[in-house]
Amino acid sequence: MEKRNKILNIEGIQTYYGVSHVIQGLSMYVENQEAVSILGRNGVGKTTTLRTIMGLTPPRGGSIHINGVDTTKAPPHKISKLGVAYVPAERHIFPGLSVEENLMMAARPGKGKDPWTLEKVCDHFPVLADRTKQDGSTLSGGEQQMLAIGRALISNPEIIIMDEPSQGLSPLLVQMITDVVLKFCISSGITMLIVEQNYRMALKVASRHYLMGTKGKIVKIASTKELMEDPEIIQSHLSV
Amino acid sequence: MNNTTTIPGIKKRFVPLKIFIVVLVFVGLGLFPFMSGNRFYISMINEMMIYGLLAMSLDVLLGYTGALSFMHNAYLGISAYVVGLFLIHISPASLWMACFAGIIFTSIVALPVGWVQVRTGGLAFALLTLAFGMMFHTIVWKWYDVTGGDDGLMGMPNPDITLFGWKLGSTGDPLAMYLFTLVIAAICFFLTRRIINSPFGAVLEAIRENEDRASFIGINVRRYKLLGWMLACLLAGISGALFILYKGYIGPSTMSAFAGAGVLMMVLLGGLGSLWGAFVGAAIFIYIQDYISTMTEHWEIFLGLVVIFLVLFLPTGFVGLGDHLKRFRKG
Amino acid sequence: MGGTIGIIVDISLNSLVLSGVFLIVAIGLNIIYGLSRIMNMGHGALYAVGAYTGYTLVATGFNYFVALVIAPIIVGGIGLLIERTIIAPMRKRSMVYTLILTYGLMFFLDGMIKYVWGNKPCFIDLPAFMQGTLSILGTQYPIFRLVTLFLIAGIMGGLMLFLNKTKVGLILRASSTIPEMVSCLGINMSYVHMGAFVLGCIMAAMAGIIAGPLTTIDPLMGSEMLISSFVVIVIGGLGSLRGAVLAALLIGFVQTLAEFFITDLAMVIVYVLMAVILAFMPRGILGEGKFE
Amino acid sequence: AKPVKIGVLVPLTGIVAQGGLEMKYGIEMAAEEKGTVLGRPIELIVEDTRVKPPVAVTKAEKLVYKDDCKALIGVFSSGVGLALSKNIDKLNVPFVSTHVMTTKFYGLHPLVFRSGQLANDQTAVGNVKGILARPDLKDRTYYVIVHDYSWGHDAGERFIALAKENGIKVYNDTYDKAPIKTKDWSSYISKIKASGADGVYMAFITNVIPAFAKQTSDFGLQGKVKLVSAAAPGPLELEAGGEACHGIFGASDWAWDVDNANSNDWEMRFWKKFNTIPSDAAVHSYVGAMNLFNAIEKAGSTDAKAIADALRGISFDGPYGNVRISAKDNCMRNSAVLTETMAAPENPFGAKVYMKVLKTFTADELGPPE
Amino acid sequence: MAELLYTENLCRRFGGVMATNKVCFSVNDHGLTSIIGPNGAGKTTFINIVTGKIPASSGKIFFKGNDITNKPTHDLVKMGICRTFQINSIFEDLSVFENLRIAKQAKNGGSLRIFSSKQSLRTVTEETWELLEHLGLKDLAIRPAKNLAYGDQRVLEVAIAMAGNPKILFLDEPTAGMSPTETKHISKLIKELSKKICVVLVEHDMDMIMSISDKITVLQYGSTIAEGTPEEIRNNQQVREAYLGKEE
Ligand SMILES: Nc1ncnc2c1ncn2[C@@H]1O[C@H](COP(=O)(O)OP(=O)(O)OP(=O)(O)O)[C@@H](O)[C@H]1O
Ligand SMILES: Nc1ncnc2c1ncn2[C@@H]1O[C@H](COP(=O)(O)OP(=O)(O)OP(=O)(O)O)[C@@H](O)[C@H]1O
Ligand SMILES: [Mg+2]
Ligand SMILES: [Mg+2]
Repeated sequence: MEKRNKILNIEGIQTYYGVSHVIQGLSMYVENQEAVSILGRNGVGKTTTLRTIMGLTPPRGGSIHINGVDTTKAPPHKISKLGVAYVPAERHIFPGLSVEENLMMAARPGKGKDPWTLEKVCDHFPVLADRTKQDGSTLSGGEQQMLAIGRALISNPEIIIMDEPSQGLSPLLVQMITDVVLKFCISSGITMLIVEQNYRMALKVASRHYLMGTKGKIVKIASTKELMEDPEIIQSHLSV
Repeated sequence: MNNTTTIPGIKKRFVPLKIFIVVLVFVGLGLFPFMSGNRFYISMINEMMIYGLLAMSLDVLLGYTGALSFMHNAYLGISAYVVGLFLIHISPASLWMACFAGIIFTSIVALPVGWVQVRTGGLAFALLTLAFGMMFHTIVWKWYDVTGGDDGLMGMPNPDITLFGWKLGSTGDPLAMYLFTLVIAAICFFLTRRIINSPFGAVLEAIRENEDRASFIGINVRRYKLLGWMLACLLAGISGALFILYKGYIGPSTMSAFAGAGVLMMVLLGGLGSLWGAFVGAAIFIYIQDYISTMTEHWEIFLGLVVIFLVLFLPTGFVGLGDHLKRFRKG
Repeated sequence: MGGTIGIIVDISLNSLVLSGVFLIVAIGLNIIYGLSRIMNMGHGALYAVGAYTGYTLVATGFNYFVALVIAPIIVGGIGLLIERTIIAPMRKRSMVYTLILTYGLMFFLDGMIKYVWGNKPCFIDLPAFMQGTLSILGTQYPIFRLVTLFLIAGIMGGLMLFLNKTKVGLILRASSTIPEMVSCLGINMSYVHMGAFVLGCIMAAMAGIIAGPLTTIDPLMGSEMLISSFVVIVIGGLGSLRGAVLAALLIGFVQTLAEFFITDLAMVIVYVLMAVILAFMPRGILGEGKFE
Repeated sequence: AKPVKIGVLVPLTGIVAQGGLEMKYGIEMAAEEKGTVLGRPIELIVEDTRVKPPVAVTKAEKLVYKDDCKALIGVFSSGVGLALSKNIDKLNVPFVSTHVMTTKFYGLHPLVFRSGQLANDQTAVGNVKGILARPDLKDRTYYVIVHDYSWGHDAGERFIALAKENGIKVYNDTYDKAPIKTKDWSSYISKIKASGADGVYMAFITNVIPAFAKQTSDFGLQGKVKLVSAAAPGPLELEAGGEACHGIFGASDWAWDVDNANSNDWEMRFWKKFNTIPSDAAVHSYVGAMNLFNAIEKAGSTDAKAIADALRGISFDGPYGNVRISAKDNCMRNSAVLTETMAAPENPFGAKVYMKVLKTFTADELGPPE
Repeated sequence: MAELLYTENLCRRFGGVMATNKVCFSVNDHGLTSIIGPNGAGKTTFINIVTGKIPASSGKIFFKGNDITNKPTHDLVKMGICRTFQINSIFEDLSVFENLRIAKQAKNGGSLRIFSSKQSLRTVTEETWELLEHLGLKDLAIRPAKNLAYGDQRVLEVAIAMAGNPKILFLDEPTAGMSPTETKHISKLIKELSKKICVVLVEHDMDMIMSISDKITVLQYGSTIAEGTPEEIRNNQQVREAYLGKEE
């Protein structure tokens, strides 16, 4: 097994929206080819954490390193170029662009032997293959979610960060997306950081979990095994 | 103004101070002509008050219904024409009747554009108002027999300003006109303040915040937006009546689209969303424009620079420093 | 002189030329708006600057076609300067402020034009082959106006190719909707904004040089064109390029016809038409406009 | 001694800015040459009217109330002139308009004077007489097109009435009114082409005339359709238009081709001072200013009524020859010249196009009778 | 018992897609009816038509026996048909209190008073405080709505709809993006509400749906494919295939 290094390392970040101090000193890391989840109640700052990593709301304190590069103050497009792909909770499919165009926007040549291309994405998401010419914004919620994930994959990233990929999806689709995430991403060596409300899904996908309390404070770090064995951990740490 | 922190039962403590200052300014302005005899400054302040009133109505429009209009001065113009025509052709002495006619007529003329406004809104409407402004400008320009075309309306009589038998003076007398303008502007100011803090004002605010949601709490959005529009145009009508009584003249250039942008600039200079800021903005704008254009024939360069500078470095306007900004419109 | 057919040809060609100029100015405005959500009130002034720059180049001995290339580059440079210094800091601020800021820019540029070139109108001298008239179906039509038509068609064709066949077009359409996500895909939005503004300025300048020989170059040419192009992009639907093409044709034809047949009320007709269209099709003739 | 302040109201921005600048030059030149009145220096305070009546009124108030100007001079458009006249009671200073051409100025107000450019009635007389005297122009049919504002309407109406009286054919009795902003004249030119008229009577703001001429020439109409103008084309614009502007015919108050000692001398003084081709706007503003200064001198005080009384009937021997402000209606009786633009002979101003003087009218020929 | 609201063959077409296809749906004056179905089944579209956001292509809607098809939204709200949105739709810059106060005011009337103060509408103010208290939003009353955490915004979204004293309330995925704890809180609230008025709930959270619904309607491709109690739906083969998937 190759030596694992901290591909994403966050130390003591402080993030503000205007004057409100939302993340007060969060530290966490993700190792290479690891899948990590952040769990927490509404409004604790999970989305903000992802946005901070992505450079959308740069922190005022602390530091972020991606693959050893200091990205604390870097703008989103620089971070994206380091191989980070973002799947926002709102999905942010570009309206007016067809499914294919949405994918092409993000496409970037991959290094590995079997990089993600338009064909490969369509192979894995047959629903999208049927609709390449349809306006992305008229897709149903679940289809949009697949498109958002596909768009992240086609840029051949090293890290994917996902915000609530199961939100608003029917049970059938949640299963499907879990499968996709499990099968394709993890097996193809992409590192994942995922925020979820659907704990069942999070446990299936990730191996390590950060339980987040108010203001982005990490109240507990646990492995999937621990949480499986003792479901009370989540209860005790995440309810008021 | 700042409704977001209004809690019933808790009085806003700064209110008395604000009222005190406003009353002080009012009294100060009232005494001014008796202290300084220079008619130029009396005239200039008079103009500032009239444009202040116009800017305030635009502020209401922008801040409370989210309609950005480059043609607000057109309503000033229309009202001025009607008041003028009434005095010239119908009854040279009926000041109040003339003003009433002007204001009512303005509101009626405002209806069709308001109708378009509630259906488009936003930037599209803003750009449209430039063209609508040009349309009114062109019509007034073309309608030679009635408006006097580009010569403007001539031969305005100077009726007496009377109220319940008490006579202030003739509109031709700068001092009487000054005091008259001051009183009317003050009344409009307080009434407008009242209105925006009324349940009606709250509805407008809700619509500005989120039109969709507003209709889903049972508000007839288009109707209220139209009412807001009419209200603002009515205020513009009042300023128009004052304008012609004071200048004794109105011509199409007062109504041009680019003059309309000037009014918008007054609002922003003063600080969007604070009614009295509009008056400050008007005063500053009129003074700066007058000052710079006297200084150099290349005044456009300097006016442009001043505007750019102010927008870049004084984002909240002169009185809005530190105040949180009312957003023009939700994206 | 010229029968009915001649008149029809005259009117059609006049309309096309007018539409073409409207179109190029409006498209420039639309591109900036589409990408950056900035409505540039100074666009008309930049159009005038383009025309004047072209005039100066031709007057100092450059060929008209050389000027057609160089002047837009110069104006593009000016646009770059403007974007970096005053537009970029405004990006996060609400629309109304950029409107007023660029309104100030318009004043500034108009003033500068008068300072540099004076008040007197100028005319661009055309190369010999473009002078004179051509007889078409019984009417004499100026050759350069015909050349102008081809130029406009060429510019529009090139622009459409550029936008449709390159990723730039995709970025353009995407950025107008969710800029944040575009930057998350590794695209530097700051460059996109800059590029859009510069491209818009280049279009304005090109329109200026094309319109120069058609009309007079004077300090006021910009402000009138600005309002016409606003009418075009609003009727076409804000941000819609296809809509702008249709709207430009519509306005060009209506204005020309109205000037021909009911001279006195020509402009009133154009404005009323605009009001009627907008009242019933608030998103423009193609229904593609964006509300902001 | 304390200077006598004179308020100069001219448009320095907007469509007629060039004309406004030339007016300013003329007045400045007069003030400099006159030097002092009543033993006091003359101080000019210049304000930009932007050709907007309300702005002009505000500026006039500023000039009179704040700067204490004793008289107002200048003003380009009729609208501005009339708006000022409307307020002249309040302002209570004499106002000498040097460029307003509307006939409404005759006997308008005791404090309001017109001294300068030909009024519309005078131009029409000059043009009709000129056309009748030329066999190649007399039998043409004229298409009348004017700028859509009161001067244009007035000029169009007066020409049509007079032309009909004298048997000159007019194609359109309801003359075309083109918006002042018109830049692209192609629709109008197509209309002229379609009408079959072989003459155009145009009442355009002076600096637009060359643009119109150039565009008619583009459409191949130069020479075929004769352009007769109600106002003298701007000389700088004529230069810019070049050969396309040859052949514009019309009456105006002055052109540098006028050959008399006063005029020739004045031209050179102007050229040396401003290094720009002397225009009629500069001349009539110069004359108007001289009239005003002389009147102040004559009045012996800066009292408004005294100056006004002195202005009535005053005469000045300048580039025009001797001209006089009528005591009856406060308006000047002008002399005039009939000109046609063509390639210029060798000249000190380096002009390539000039207005060749074909004929000179005396003030009495143009009227109106006193 | 007469139905409070029912639809007759309600259809809505988007281009070539029948987003709502001959839906016949009815509810009584109280109780909790859920609508479930795969993504894109037309649930939101259905709500949009019934609440007047978009017009129906064909078909009719009756409320208390009256035809209300294609009536303007604000009239429907006045009749007592309120809704929440799948994506938060609140008055962001207004305080939580003002958000609810304005909704109350719109319901109670008095909006045309232009010369009196807002505070003069006594009952509106009082009822607003009651509602805030009831929903546990009292502490947040003066916070601008946009600064609330997502979960609280969802509660506010429901609260605004409730302020209109609805007779029938449509909730479009009220718990989407909510943590399990908050979901529990809000489902209790909904259940309570449904004892007094009619609630129509759209959700993907099966645990919640199955535990609180009185009746479930399943949509697919715009058409109703099943209707019944939670138990019946759970055992319906077609529904399992189309929506629920294999239970783990
Ligand atoms: N644009 C904003 N301006 C001000 N405050 C904000 C903004 N966005 C979020 N917040 C606040 O920041 C805090 C953290 O928000 P964030 O969206 O990161 O929470 P979250 O953990 O992702 O919650 P959820 O599970 O509801 O998505 C919340 O209290 C929220 O109110
Ligand atoms: N404005 C529109 N234009 C075109 N198609 C639309 C439009 N709105 C909805 N649709 C289509 O109608 C169908 C039903 O959409 P709807 O939003 O009602 O689904 P839903 O059941 O609410 O799904 P979800 O559970 O994902 O929210 C979808 O296929 C969608 O693409
Ligand atoms: Mg979140
Ligand atoms: Mg939905």
